Amino acid sequence: MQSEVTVLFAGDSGDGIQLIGNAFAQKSAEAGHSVSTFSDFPAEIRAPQGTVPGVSGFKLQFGGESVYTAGDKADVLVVMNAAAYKKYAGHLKPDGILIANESGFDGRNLALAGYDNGAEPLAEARASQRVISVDIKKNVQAALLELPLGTAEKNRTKNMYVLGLLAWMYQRPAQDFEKYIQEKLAKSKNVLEANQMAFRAGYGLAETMELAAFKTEVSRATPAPGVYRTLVGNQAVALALMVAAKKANRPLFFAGYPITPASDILHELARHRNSDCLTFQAEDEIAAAVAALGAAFGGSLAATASSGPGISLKSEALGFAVTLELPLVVINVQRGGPSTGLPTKTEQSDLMQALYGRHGEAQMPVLAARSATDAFETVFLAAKIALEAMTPVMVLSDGYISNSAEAWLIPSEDELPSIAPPMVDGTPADGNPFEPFVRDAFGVRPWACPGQEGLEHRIGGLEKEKNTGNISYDPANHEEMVMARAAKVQAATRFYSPTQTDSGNNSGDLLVVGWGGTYGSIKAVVEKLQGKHYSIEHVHLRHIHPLPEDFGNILRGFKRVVVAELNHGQLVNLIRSTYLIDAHRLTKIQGQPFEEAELKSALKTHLQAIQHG
Amino acid sequence: MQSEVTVLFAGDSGDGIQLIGNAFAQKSAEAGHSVSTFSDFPAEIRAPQGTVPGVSGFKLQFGGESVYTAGDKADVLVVMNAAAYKKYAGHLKPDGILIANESGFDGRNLALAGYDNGAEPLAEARASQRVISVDIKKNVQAALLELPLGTAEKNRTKNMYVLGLLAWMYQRPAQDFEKYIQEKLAKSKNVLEANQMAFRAGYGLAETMELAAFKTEVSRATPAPGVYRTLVGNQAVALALMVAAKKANRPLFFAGYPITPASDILHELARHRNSDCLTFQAEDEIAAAVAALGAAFGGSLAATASSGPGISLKSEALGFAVTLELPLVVINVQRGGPSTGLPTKTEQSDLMQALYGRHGEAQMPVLAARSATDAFETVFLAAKIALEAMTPVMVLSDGYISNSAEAWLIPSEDELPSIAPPMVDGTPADGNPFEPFVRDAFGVRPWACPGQEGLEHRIGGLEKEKNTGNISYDPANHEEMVMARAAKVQAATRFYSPTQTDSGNNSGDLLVVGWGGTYGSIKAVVEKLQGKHYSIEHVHLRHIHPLPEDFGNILRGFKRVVVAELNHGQLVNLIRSTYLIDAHRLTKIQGQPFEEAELKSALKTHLQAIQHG
Amino acid sequence: MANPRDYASDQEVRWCPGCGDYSVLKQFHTVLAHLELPRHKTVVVSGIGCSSRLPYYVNTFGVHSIHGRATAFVTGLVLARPDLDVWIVTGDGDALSIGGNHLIHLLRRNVKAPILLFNNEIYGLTKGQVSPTSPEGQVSKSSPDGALGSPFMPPALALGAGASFVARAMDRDPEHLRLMMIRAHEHSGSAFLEIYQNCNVFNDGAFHLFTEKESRAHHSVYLTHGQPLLFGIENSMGIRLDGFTPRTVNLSDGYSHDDLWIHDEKDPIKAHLLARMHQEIRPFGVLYAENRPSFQSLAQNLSSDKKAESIEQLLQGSRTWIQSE
Amino acid sequence: MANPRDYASDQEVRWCPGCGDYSVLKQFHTVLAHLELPRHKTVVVSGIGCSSRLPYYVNTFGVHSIHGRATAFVTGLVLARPDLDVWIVTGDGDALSIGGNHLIHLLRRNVKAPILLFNNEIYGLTKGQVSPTSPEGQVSKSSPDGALGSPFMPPALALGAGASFVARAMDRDPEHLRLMMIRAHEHSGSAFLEIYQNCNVFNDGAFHLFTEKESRAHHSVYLTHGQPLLFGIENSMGIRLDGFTPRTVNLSDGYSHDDLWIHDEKDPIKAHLLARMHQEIRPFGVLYAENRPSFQSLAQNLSSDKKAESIEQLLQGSRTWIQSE
Ligand SMILES: Cc1ncc(C[n+]2csc(CCOP(=O)(O)OP(=O)(O)O)c2C)c(N)n1
Ligand SMILES: Cc1ncc(C[n+]2csc(CCOP(=O)(O)OP(=O)(O)O)c2C)c(N)n1
Ligand code: SF4
Ligand code: SF4
Ligand SMILES: [Mg+2]
Ligand SMILES: [Mg+2]
Repeated sequence: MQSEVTVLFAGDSGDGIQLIGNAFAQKSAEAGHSVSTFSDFPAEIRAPQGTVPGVSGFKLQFGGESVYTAGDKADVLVVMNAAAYKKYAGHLKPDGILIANESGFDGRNLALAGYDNGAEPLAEARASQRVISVDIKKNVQAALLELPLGTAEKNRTKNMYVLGLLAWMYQRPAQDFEKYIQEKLAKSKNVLEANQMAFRAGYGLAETMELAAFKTEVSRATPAPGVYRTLVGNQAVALALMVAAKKANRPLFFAGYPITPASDILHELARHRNSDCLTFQAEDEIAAAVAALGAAFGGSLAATASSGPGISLKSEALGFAVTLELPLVVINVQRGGPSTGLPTKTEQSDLMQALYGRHGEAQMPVLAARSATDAFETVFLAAKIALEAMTPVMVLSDGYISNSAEAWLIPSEDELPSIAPPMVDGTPADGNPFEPFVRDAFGVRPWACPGQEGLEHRIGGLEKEKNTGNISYDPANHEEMVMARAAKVQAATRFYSPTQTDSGNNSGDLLVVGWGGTYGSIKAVVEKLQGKHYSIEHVHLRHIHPLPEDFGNILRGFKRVVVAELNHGQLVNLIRSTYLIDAHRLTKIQGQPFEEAELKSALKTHLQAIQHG
Repeated sequence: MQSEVTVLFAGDSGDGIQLIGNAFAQKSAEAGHSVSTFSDFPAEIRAPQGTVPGVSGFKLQFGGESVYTAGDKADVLVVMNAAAYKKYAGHLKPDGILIANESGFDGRNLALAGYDNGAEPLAEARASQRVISVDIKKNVQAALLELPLGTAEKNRTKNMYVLGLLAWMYQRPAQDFEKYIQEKLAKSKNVLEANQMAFRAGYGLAETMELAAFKTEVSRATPAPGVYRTLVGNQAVALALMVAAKKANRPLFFAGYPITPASDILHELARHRNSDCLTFQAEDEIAAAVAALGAAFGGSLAATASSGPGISLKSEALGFAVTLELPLVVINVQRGGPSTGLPTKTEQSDLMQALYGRHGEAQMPVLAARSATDAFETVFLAAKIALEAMTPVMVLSDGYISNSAEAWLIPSEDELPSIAPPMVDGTPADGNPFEPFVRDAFGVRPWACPGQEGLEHRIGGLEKEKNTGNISYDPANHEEMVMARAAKVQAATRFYSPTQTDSGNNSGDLLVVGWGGTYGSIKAVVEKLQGKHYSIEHVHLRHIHPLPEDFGNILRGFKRVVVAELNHGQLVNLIRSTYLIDAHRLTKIQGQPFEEAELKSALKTHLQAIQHG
Repeated sequence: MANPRDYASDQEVRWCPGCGDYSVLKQFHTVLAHLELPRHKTVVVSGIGCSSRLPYYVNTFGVHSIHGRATAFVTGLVLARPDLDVWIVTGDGDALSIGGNHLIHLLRRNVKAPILLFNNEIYGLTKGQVSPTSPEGQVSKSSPDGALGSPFMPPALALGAGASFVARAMDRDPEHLRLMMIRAHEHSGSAFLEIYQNCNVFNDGAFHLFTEKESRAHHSVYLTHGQPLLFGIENSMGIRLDGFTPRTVNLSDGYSHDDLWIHDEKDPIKAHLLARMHQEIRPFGVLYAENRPSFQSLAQNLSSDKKAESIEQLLQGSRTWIQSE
Repeated sequence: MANPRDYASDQEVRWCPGCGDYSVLKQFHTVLAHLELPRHKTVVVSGIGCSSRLPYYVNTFGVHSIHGRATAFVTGLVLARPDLDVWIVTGDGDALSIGGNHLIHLLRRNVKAPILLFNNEIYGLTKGQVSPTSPEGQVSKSSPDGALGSPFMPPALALGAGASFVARAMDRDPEHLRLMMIRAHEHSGSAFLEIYQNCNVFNDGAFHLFTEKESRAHHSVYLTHGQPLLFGIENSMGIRLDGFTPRTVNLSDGYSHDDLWIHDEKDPIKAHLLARMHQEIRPFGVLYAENRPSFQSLAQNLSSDKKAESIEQLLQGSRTWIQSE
C-alpha cells in the first residue's frame, strides 16, 4: 500500500491531457482519495504541434490524508510524444514508471522535439526506469476500426486509451469512467462511442499486457461524510460571489476584462448569467472596475477580477472605491511579473501592491486564498466584509490556485454565514437631508441606493465632510476622514476566526509563515519534518490586512520565524515592520510552486541554525 | 532688529495676491534675506468673488539664516477683503499687524464673506491688534485719476498699493520695485504706468501716515557670494530635466497630462520647447508614460510628471519600464489623497505607492526633493541614475514644494556632475546579433537605439532571457532576471553622497527623520530645540529606495527615532522593517505643512519620554 | 411642470462669474422639472472638470467620479439598474481626452443615457491647457507656440463610434438647449449632446461666432427634421447639397426651400456631412437619431429568460458524489 | 528588391498552425524587402495579442509593448525620432478595446505610421472572448448567450476620429495585402489598415464570405481610385449610388461602368459610405486618403525655428542677482 502517488500526464496541447487529468482526479476523489492537481499550460499561443513549447502537462497526487500538493517528482509519467518526454523526463522519480506513446517518438516527432538525429530517448530511459511503451495510435485505430470516423478523429481518442490504462493500474471500476466520459461527451454519439471504446481498449490492454507488476494500491483518506463536488480555483471564486450575493440579498454584478489566468472567473459567471448575476466584459480593466463601482452605487454586490497588468490599471479606480466607501470585491489572480511577465505561471509578487498600490492613504482589507476550495471561503468572507464594512476588498489568488481542482464538502446554505449590508430603510426624520457618511459603531457608513426616496445624495472623489459627505477642504476634517476610513478597515478583524497553526502549537523553534497558494507545499513539508521530531510549525495567513490581532502572539512564541513566499520577500517586510521581529525570508521567483525537496532543505538549514545558535 | 518676519497676503483670487507675494519675496531675497514662501490657492474653480472659498493667500518669511519655512503665525497680515480676513484672522499673531483694505469691508463684502448683518470685524480686531486700515480703492482711484483707464482697470492696481506700503515698512528702495514692475508688465504702457503709480501711492502713504511705528528692521542672512536666481519648485524640476539632458548629450522628451499641482512642469518645459526639448501633452497619463518610454527607446532622456490620480494610472506603464530597463524620470507632485482628494493641498501619502505600486517584483529608485532648490539637485540626480543605471526613477515632490520659491545660488556648468549613459557604439563582433541584456559590472544593460546599424533588437514586457533579451519562460532565468533587476537598483547607492544630519551629530537622544517638503519645518524646530540644549538631531532623506548604506548606523546612534511625515505613517514602516528599530510615527494628514508649534510640542513629548524612560 | 428650484441642491455653486456652465445648469434644472423626473430615480454622473461639478448642484442622486470615467460608471450602473434615469455630465477633456475610450464604447453599445458634453475647447479646472477640441494653433499654457494636430469634431467621432443620437446646442440659447436635453432624454439609447460652453476665464469667446446675438444668425444653422437648412437674418440663407458637397446659398438669389437640403435626422450619411461642417457655419440641433435597442434592454432580454439559481443549486453544481461514513 | 528572408528574425514563429497571422507576417517581410527599408532605421511596435507577437519575427528594431499602448509608444518614439520608419502592429482587442483612446488620438493627430490592425473579431491570445468587432450575438467564452451591442466598424471609427488614410485588406489575398501595406507606408500620416485575419482556432471562418475563393468575388469589392465599384464573377456586378444609398446592380441588366459609383479615395463622405458597408458586401482597398501634415512634421516645424538654449542660459534664466562677499 502506497500512501500517495504522483502521476504526471504530458502531451501536445491538442492531446486532451487536461481532460484526462481532470477525469482521473475526479474519479480519484470520488474513490475517497485526497487529491491535489496542478496544470502546466504552454505559454499563451499554441506553438507548433510536437514541439516542446507546445507541451501541456497535468500533475496530480492522490492518496491518504497527507496529500496537500500535486506532488514533486512523479511516480508515473505519461508522455504522448517526444517533446513531452523532453520537457518532463527530469520530473520522474529515478525508479518511476514511464508510460510512453511509441507513435509520438517517430523520427518526425523526435526532430520536432529537438532531439538529434538518431537519438533514442526511450532506450535511454529503459536503462534506468520502468518503461511501458505502447503504440497508442496504432492501438486506437485498431480498436476503432469499425467506427464511421476519420483517422484524425480517431486519433483524438488516444488520451482515453491512456486513461483506461491508468484506471486499470489503480484498480478503478471501468464503468465509473465510462459514465464520466458519457456525461462529458454526451453531445456527439459517434465521438462518445469512440472515446469509450478507446478507454476500454486501454483498460483491456493493461489487463492483457499483464501490467500486474505495476498495479498499485494506494491509501485512501477518510474524508468527512457528506456530499462532495470538485472545485477548480477560478470556479470557486465565481461560486462564492454568486452565493454571497444571494446571502446578502443583493444582485451580483461582475465586470471583467479577459486576462490569463483570471479570465475563467468571467467565463464561469457568464455561464450562470441571469437577472441576479450580471456579467459585463468591459473595454478595459479601468472600465471594469469603474463599472463595478457604478453597480455598487446602484446596490449590487459588485466584483471585478484580473491579474497583474489589469490590477495595476485599476489602481486609480480602487482608490476611488476607498473614498466612496462602497462595497467592491477585487480578485487578483497573480501571475509572474513584472509587466506582461510570465502570463501562465504562478507567483505571489503582488502582495505589496495589494496593500499599497494606490495614491493617498487608501487602505482596504486584503485576503489571500490558499487553495481552490479555500478560495470559496475566502471570497465569500471578502464579500461579507465588503458589504458589511462598506469597503473595497482585495482577494489574492494565483495561477496555481486558479487551475487546480480539489474535492469540496458542499456546505449547506445555513452553514454559510449571513451577510447583512447596512442598507438604509426609511427616510431621515423631519425632512432633513440624508447624511451618507454618518458612521455606525464600527465606522461603517450606510448604503442608500438610487430609487430610495428621500435618500438622494451626492458622492465623489474629493474629500468629504464627515456625516454629510459634501465636499470639504477643511484640514481637520481631512485628517478625521483619513483616520475614520483607516479605523473602519482596521475593525475588519471582527470578521476573523482565530488564527490557527496547522498542529495547534503556539510555540517552538521554527514557525513557517505562508500565505496563498503555497499552503499545500508548506504544510506537507512541515508535517514531514514534525514527523522527524523537529520543533517546527506552520501558520498560513488568510488575512494580510489588517493582520489578525492574535498573530503577534503566535509569532513571538517561536525562536525563529521564516516567511515562505513565491516572490522576492513581501509579507516578510510587513511582519518585520509590524512586529519588529527578525523574520527571515524564504523565497522562490521561478513562476513555479515550491517543491517539497527544496523547501525541506531550506527549512532544515533554519532548524539547524536554531540548534546551533 | 527682528531675526525674521512672516507676512501673509490675502485677498480675492482676482486681487493679484500671488504677484505681489512673489515680488516681495524676490526683492527680499535680493536684499540678502533668507526667504521662504507658501502659496495657498483656493480650491480649483474660482468661487464667486468676495467669498471665503475664493480667497487666495501668499505667506512668506524672510530674515536671517534660520528661515527655513514660510513661518507659522504671521507678524503682518494683509487682507484685501472681509473674506480674506475671515479665512486668515486666526493666522495672525496676537500682537501682529493687520493691514486691511477698508473698501473690502463694506456691507456687500461682509455679506459675501458670510458675516452677520452689523458685524464689524475690523473694530473687533482693533481691540487686540494693531490695525492699519486704508481705503485702498479710493486711494488708487485718486492716485490714477489722470490716467486713461477704466475704473475696473485702475482697481486692479490695488495690490501694487499694498506692495508699496510693505516696501516702505521694510525699508526697501522704491526704485528696485519699480524696475521689477516694469519688467513684469512691460507689455502695456498704460497698465505699467498705473501699477507704478499705485505702488508709489502706497509707498507714499506709508510715509505720510507716519507708519514709522511699524517700520521694522529685519536680519539678513549672509548667503554665499555668487549669482542667484529664484527657483519655484516645479520650475526647478523642469530646469533640472533640461540641464541633465544636455549634460548627458541626449534630447529631452517630456510627456504630461495636466493635473494640479504638477501641470506647471509641463508649462515651463513647453515654454522652452525646441528640438532638444520636446513636450507632449498626451491624451491621458498612461499615454504620457508610454509615449515617454517610446522616446526613451529612441534615445531621449524621457520624463513624465503627474500627481496622485495620474501616477496611479501610470502603474502598469512603470512596471513595463522596469522590465524594459529603459531610463525614465517620473515625477510625482503629491497632493492630498486618496482619489481626487484635496487637489490643491500638500501631502506625502504616495511614498508606499512609489515603492510598491506596481505588480510583480518591480523596483525602481525613489528619491524625494526637500525644497524648491533641492528639487533641482534631486531631479538632476534622478536623471543621472535613470540614464546611467538604465532604470525608471521616481521623484517625489509635493504641493508645497511645487509652488514655493527659494533663492538659488546658480551652479556653473562644470560644477554639475557629468552624465554618461551606456550608449553602445560600434556593432557586435563577427556579425553576432546584438545582445541588449548583457550587463556591466553594476548590472546595467547597454542602450542601443534605432538608427544604429547592427544593433537591431526586440524587447518587450514578457520575461526576457538573460543577455539576449529573447522571450524566456525558463524558471531559473526568471529568478535570475528578477534578482538582476533588483541588484541593479540596489547598486544605485553608488550615486549617493554620504547621509548627513543637520548639525553633524550621529548620536544623541532623539533623531527626527524626515523626507520631502517638510524639510524646513523640521529643521527649524530641531534647531530651536537644540538651542534649548535638547539632545535632538534631524536627518532628511533624499533616497527612499534603495536606502543609503550609512543610514542604519545613524539611526542606531540615537535613543529614539521619530519619523515625521504628512501622511498616516509610511517611511516609518520602511525603516522599521529594514532596521528592526522601533521608530515612532509623527504624522499630520491635513493637507497642510507642519506648523512649528505642533511639531515642537510633539518632539518635546518624545524628548521627555526619553528622559523619563 | 415641477419647480426647477426643487432640483437645486443646497450646495453653493462655484464656477467663475460669467461661466457658461451656469446656463447649462439652469436649463438642466428646468428640464428635470419639466419632465417631472422623480428625484430619487434620477442619477447625475460626471467625471472631473469644472463642468463635472454639476452633480453637486442637483438635488437628485449624484456621483462626481474620476477623470474620464463617468461613462464607464454609468455603464455599470444602468446594467445593474435599468430602472433609473441616468445622466452623464462631462467636459471636452473629460470625455474626449482621457475618457475617449469609454465614450466610444458606450456609444457603440448604445447605453441609454443622455451625455451632456460641455465643450469649451479648453481645460478649465486645471487652468487652461489645450483639449482635443481646441483648434489647431491654439495658444495655451501647455501650447505656448500653438496646439498641434487636428482637433476632434465631436459629432463626427460619435457617429464613427456608432452613436445612435448626436446633437449640438449652446449655453447661450437656453430654449434650444432645453429642447435638446429633452430630446436626448427621450432617446432610446446613448444620446450624445455637445454643448458649446464659454469658459470666459481661459478661452473666452471660443464660440462667439455661433453664440452671440451679432453673429449667431450668420453662422449657426438650426436643424429641424423635415425642414430645410436655413440661417441668416430672417432665414435669408440656406444650404443646398451639390452632390455630396453642402453649398451656402442666398434665398434672394431665387432659391426656394425645395432647392435646399431638407434635414433628415435619420440619414446617417447626411449626419456625417453635418458633423463635418466644422468651419464658420455649423449646425445646431439633432444631427442624427436612430432607434436601436439600448444596451441595458438587450442585457435585460438576455437575462430575463434565464432562471435564477437557488443557493442550493449553485452550491451543488452539476456533479456531486457522496462520501458515506 | 532585397530578400524577404533578411527581414526574418531567428525566433521560432509560434502561432497556431493555419493561423492567418502567418500570411500577414510573410507579406510584411516581403514588403520590407520590396521597399528595401534599412533594418536599423525600421521599428515595429505592437501591443499584446497573438498578432502583437509579430515584432519578434522581424529582424529590425522591435517593441512588444503592453496591451493597447503601441499607439502611445509610437507617438512618443516618432516625436523624438522623426527620422525612423515606424510600423504599428495590433489586434482588434488591442487597438479597439483597451487601446481605443490612444488610437483615435493618434489618428486625429495624424502621427505618421502605418497601423496594421489584425482583425479576427475575437481575442485569440486569451483563448476566445468577444472583441469590439465581434458581430452582435457572437457566442464566445465570455458571451455564452451571444455578444450584446453593435460592434465597431473600424474604418468608420477611424474616419470619425479624423484618420487621413483608411484601407482594408485580408490575409487571404497576399498580393493585395502587400499593395495596401505599401500604400500605408507611403502615406504622409497615420495609415489605418484593417486586415481581415482568420483565427482558425477561436473564430474560424469569420470572414470566409469575403476571403475564400468560392465566395470572395460575390462579397468583396476591390476599390481602385478613379475606377467604378465592381465585383462578382468577372466583375459582372457593380455598385451605383442612388443619392446617398449604394445599390448593387448587375451589369448584364444594361448598366455601364459610367453608371456606377466611381471610387474617389479623396472624398471623405463617400469614404463614410464605404466604411458603413458592413453587411454582406464589403469594400477592400484604400477607402480614404487625404494629405495632411503629419504630427511629427508639425512638431518639427514648431521646434525648428527655436534655438536650443545652452546649459548656461538655462541655469541663469531670465532674472538673476549678485550677492557679493
Ligand atoms: C486622472 C486625472 N488626471 C488629471 C486630472 C486633472 N484634471 C482635472 S479636470 C481636467 C480637465 C478638465 O477639462 P474638461 O473636461 O474640458 O473640463 P472643464 O474644466 O473644461 O469643464 C484635468 C486634466 C485628474 N483630476 N485626474
Ligand atoms: C492590461 C492587460 N489586460 C489584459 C491582457 C490580456 N490580453 C492579452 S492579449 C488580449 C486580447 C488580444 O486580442 P487581440 O488584440 O484581438 O489580439 P489577437 O490575439 O486576437 O491577435 C488580452 C485581453 C493583458 N495582457 N494586459
Ligand atoms: S475656469 Fe472656465 S469653465 Fe471653469 S468655471 Fe471658470 S469660466 Fe467656467
Ligand atoms: S489563437 Fe487564433 S489568432 Fe492566435 S495564433 Fe491561434 S489561430 Fe492565430
Ligand atoms: Mg473643457
Ligand atoms: Mg483579435
